[in-house]
Amino acid sequence: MAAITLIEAITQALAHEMTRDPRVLVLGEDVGVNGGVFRATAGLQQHFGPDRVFDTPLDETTIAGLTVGLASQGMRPVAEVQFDGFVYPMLDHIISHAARFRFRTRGRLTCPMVLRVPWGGGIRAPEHHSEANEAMFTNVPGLRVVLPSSPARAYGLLLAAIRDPDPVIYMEPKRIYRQYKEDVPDDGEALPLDVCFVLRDGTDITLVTWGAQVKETLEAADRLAADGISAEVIDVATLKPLDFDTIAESVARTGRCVIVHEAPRTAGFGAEIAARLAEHSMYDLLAPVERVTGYDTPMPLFRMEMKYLPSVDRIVAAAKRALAA
Amino acid sequence: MAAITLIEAITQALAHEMTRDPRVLVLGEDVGVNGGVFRATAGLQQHFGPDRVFDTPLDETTIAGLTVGLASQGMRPVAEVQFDGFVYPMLDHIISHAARFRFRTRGRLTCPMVLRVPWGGGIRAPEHHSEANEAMFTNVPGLRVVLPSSPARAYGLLLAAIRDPDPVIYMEPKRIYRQYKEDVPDDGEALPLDVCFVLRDGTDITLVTWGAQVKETLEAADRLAADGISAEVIDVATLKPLDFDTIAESVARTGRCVIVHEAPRTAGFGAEIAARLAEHSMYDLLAPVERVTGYDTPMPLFRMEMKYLPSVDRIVAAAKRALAA
Amino acid sequence: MSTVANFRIEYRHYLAEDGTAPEGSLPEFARDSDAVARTLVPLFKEMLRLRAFDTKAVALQRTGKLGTYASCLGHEAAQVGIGAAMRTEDVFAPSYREYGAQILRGVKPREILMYWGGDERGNDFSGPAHDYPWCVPIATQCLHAAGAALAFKLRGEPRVAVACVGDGGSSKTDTYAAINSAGAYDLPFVLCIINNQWAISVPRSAQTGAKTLAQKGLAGGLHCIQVDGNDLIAVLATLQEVIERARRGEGGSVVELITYRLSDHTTADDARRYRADDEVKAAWLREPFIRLRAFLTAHGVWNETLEAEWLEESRAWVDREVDAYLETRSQPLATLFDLVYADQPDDLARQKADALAWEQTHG
Amino acid sequence: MSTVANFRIEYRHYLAEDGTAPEGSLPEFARDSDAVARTLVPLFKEMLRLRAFDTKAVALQRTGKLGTYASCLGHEAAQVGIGAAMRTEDVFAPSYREYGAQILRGVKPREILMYWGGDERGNDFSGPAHDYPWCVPIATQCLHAAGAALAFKLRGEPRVAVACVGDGGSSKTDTYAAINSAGAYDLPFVLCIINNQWAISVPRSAQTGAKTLAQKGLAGGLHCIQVDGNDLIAVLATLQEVIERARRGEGGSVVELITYRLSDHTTADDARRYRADDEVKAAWLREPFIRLRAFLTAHGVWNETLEAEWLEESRAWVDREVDAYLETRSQPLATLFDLVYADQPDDLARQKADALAWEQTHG
Ligand SMILES: Cc1ncc(C[n+]2csc(CCOP(=O)(O)OP(=O)(O)O)c2C)c(N)n1
Ligand SMILES: Cc1ncc(C[n+]2csc(CCOP(=O)(O)OP(=O)(O)O)c2C)c(N)n1
Ligand SMILES: [Mg+2]
Ligand SMILES: [Mg+2]
Repeated sequence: MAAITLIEAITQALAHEMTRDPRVLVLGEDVGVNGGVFRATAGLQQHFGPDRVFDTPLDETTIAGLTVGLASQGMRPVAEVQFDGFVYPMLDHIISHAARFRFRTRGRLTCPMVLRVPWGGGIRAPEHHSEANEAMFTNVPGLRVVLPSSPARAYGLLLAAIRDPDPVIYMEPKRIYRQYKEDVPDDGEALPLDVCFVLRDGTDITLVTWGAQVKETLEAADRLAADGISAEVIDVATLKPLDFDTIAESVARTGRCVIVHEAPRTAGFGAEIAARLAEHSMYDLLAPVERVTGYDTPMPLFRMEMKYLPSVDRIVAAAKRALAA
Repeated sequence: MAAITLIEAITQALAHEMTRDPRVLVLGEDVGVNGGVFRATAGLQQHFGPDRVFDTPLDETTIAGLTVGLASQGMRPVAEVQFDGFVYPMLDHIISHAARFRFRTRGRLTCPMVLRVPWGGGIRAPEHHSEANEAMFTNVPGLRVVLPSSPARAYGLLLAAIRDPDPVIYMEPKRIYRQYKEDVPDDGEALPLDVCFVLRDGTDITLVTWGAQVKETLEAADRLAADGISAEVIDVATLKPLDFDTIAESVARTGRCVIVHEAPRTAGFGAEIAARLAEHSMYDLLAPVERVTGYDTPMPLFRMEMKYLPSVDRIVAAAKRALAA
Repeated sequence: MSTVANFRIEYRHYLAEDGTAPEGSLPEFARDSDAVARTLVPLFKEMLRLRAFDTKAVALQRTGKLGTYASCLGHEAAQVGIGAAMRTEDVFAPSYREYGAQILRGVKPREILMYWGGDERGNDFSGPAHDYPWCVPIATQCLHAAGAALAFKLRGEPRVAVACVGDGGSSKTDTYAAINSAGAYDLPFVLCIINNQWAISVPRSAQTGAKTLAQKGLAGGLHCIQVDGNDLIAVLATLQEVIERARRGEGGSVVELITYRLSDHTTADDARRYRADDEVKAAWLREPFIRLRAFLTAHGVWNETLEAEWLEESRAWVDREVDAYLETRSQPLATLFDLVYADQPDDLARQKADALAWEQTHG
Repeated sequence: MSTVANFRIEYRHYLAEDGTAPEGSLPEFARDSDAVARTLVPLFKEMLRLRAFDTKAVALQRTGKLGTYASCLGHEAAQVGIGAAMRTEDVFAPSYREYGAQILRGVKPREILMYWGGDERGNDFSGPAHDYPWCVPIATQCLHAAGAALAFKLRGEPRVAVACVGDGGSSKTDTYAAINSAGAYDLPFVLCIINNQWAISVPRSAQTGAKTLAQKGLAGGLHCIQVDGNDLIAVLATLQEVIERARRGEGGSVVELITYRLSDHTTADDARRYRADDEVKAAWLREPFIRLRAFLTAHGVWNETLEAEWLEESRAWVDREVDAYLETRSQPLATLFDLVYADQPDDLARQKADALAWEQTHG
């Protein structure tokens, strides 16, 4: 078993499920012969044929609507949108239909689909290619929203997403697509879609994050450790439904919490976590909750993007503020 | 001066601005001869002519895209989307363009537009006609999001929205369109787009809400008063940018806060307010923050909708929990 | 300059307003009295009971027993013709108005009433389990039908997906997306554009500069045809043709059915605000019953007695359905939570528990 | 059956691949050597320096001095023809590739490089202040152009809005929305569909079942025409015609310009993965320079010496622009905050203050 990157783990999961379940289809722009602009679907069309893996006309409304149609008629489509910034024309079909078919028809028609969304900034991409827009999905009942941060979690969570009987928005932190490799056995073992992962145990402070920021947050924990501070690091992984219990349990022990995400701060998903702390963990908190986030500005073009994204320094500083409070 | 309803105040504001500024246009489905399905634009086409007030083809993408085009070429379009549930096809043009023209072009092209969105439930309407989807706009930098709750505020805030040099999402609580009348002088006085309104002073607890729930929240305050509890009621009115200072100042005095909104709880805009309290008001809070909200389910068809919406009883109960903590 | 493409849009109709039809040109099912009795009489009866139902539904709304309701007055031939041309295994994706086609496919009036009465169970109807529910966001159903057609094609199933959209809906981008993908993938897909001249208050002429709505299909390379939607014979013949064409794998079609919305847009609308009485009066002369009744009567397969009997039966049928609707109790609150996900998330389970406890104590 | 509508799509071209053109049929500006020298030589020179710039931009990306870049290799005649047919007061809404038209309108190469170099100031360009910036979300620019055209019409200004979209982009719903609204409101709007045969890896044939992309305009009742996009004379003549037609208030048009993307999609793409070398080789024979150079040479208004001199000038021009680009310092961090709203909200002002303070202490 060779070690693989996060994006290779996605390809592996797609191939695994396509082999296991003939209803699984892959569709999107350039996913066929070209294997996807990020190569997530590389080789799949050759292997499974153009009836299982196919390009769509260039229209995201089309992709979303066809996917809803396919899913509601017994297929298990996995649609790719090419970049995060192009997901908006899909929202109507996702919110008004995919998320509601089960509810609307009292279970008669359902929508077991996955939307794969290469997500986030930091790769010096053109405009609209670097958006951290996960929050808008998290207010939509009927959806699941997943954001893996390692090859193994990408594999296990994508299997789970494809097998889930309801629509799943599966966002892929493209900045860490090829960041490092790890052994990911192709064993078909799905990971649960409703738990946070504690990546590092700690006793002094809880750092909560997801996606590409897991990297910076773990580095921040290292830096804090060098100063004798023991930070627990939680990868939320599934934003909706939120496993708040794991976070609450950690904060009950540490009394301090820093939430890190790259989306704009106001009404980012960090707000929901902070809100639940304010509701359920008030008596545990020894210091105000801190958020280290993108600013309430558009993601700038790439010359300035690293100033926009949360840095290790900013996370460490926030943690120290919380510890000093 | 006759007393007018909230929707009449909207018509009055539109007519006022159209008279004052020849660049102001009104467009949308059925806004012309028909005067809008809610009659918000009643009489405007007759008065200002079909070049100022006109119907669009039936396509929300079209409305949004044309509006961006008009606004960026020197007009001041006020677009109507017929119901909250039909706003999703507009999001791409709003998020990718309207909210970014100024930023993208370094101020060369701007997008002074208003999108009017009849908003929320409680009128026994068909499916997709009762959505409280304000939260998704609040994570989008470059937008302003306004939600008036009285005839006078509807008038003053709409004037401000039309005059604002940036895009404004103006959501109208349709349940209270005709709830009551008040004197609204047609004096052209705009209200500020960045303040919360304290509707009732109180000392024991702060109730924070917006839109149609202002009604229930004020009633809850009455009920609490009957029990000797003094509740301060804040109408957020402008969600983005949020005037958190007014809320923080109140909570600093009362120590307790209940946030009320009809949108689904998770990642609703109440989360942002609770998050800021967790960040900035932790030492002021004497009790955990409470949220009284819609559930994390789709808005049901109308036979069940009143069970979905926050009720006076639920607000009073939450306040009493906070007071007992 | 050279010409690289040529297109022609045909208009199809048989029945004149007085019920006569040109000799010889009629499709087989309308050629002799036997065929007419076998095929058209049952469909005329469907149209009649559809109107009985529709009239009752409007009355229920007026007396507060139903929510907003979208009448199908005037659309009966179009709807019944579409329904009659489809097979059970085909998929139907209606807008919010196509009760005629749906009832033929097994949907019960009580289910229609439940939907407009604010109860989701109306969508869990007795029609084919694969059919789509009523669709409020205009034209989105077109793409679901295209996706269904794609599923059929990928699985090699000889099934066709049929969607309905209005003249207003033909402006919606989803309609174009469905047309374009049907052409790109060569799908067994039929789009019926029900051109009833109005989209609430906006007339057909304001929706588009296109001369016909049928030609919208040219943008995706589909077969395009316009038909008199008040002429059951033309509707049925055309729909049978394009559906079987699609079933044979010969490609998708756009059919524009020209009819008229004789009612208000919905019970929440007042059409007198925006359209002239004269126009409506003229439309009543072209509506679908008069000419078909005359045609059937001329064939000797229909008469006033039969109609009176059938109307009585229809009213009884409607009454039974209305009673069933009115007797339906509300769904239990638990269903608000239980049908969001197959596997209920923990935090939703907690919201449910809270809500049920609250209901117990506060009613 | 009766025919209710007939449509014909014409294809226009003049220059054969060897630079000859049928006698007599040529537009006035290409009829005699004087006219050719006056009109076409300057545009050929534009094409040449455009290619010099494009080549350099790709090289800058390869050496890490530019971000992802979308080359315009092969599109020169189409772009320059469009730019030349427009007036300054018209509005141009490009996709991300139409540098040729933009440079004619005053945009500087340094600004193009700034944009692809990750600096928003590229969009605050020296072209007309009312022109739209590069547009990444495919086809959305078409609707902005339609909205601009609507503004012109409402204000009674004799201005035209011209948008460009690709063959891939012609599938996008926004394109249809623009076409339909241009027809519905009868707008001074021209949509150029730049059909370069590929949308990244997806060939034209997979985008749609429509025989031509020009016919997309029929869905909105627009005037539709197909043109050889590698033939500057055909492009210019057609664009002048449809733009002036629109200016006279006679309605909008869809022009399909047939060309070929000779480059990779962008510098981030490797087209060898999905298209055959032979196809690309064949396309190089049809590219726009060869035939126009032969035509101009035959007219005696161009030769190798002139070309060599002009290429040298062009390279110097490009070098000056590249230097200016490379010397541009980053925007100050404050601009991240200052250009979001005209009136900066308090909480954003606080974020700005924090960020600036942080930058001061942490660099
Ligand atoms: C996306 C969307 N926008 C607006 C509406 C509100 N609306 C409901 S029906 C209607 C008019 C539809 O007209 P048409 O398509 O001609 O169908 P008809 O009602 O005439 O059958 C409108 C604007 C909607 N339901 N969905
Ligand atoms: C809405 C949207 N979806 C996807 C993309 C990614 N993308 C960029 S260019 C492109 C292909 C465009 O092809 P075409 O319209 O033919 O234009 P060309 O690049 O050939 O000029 C795609 C899919 C995008 N920019 N916007
Ligand atoms: Mg209609
Ligand atoms: Mg192309």
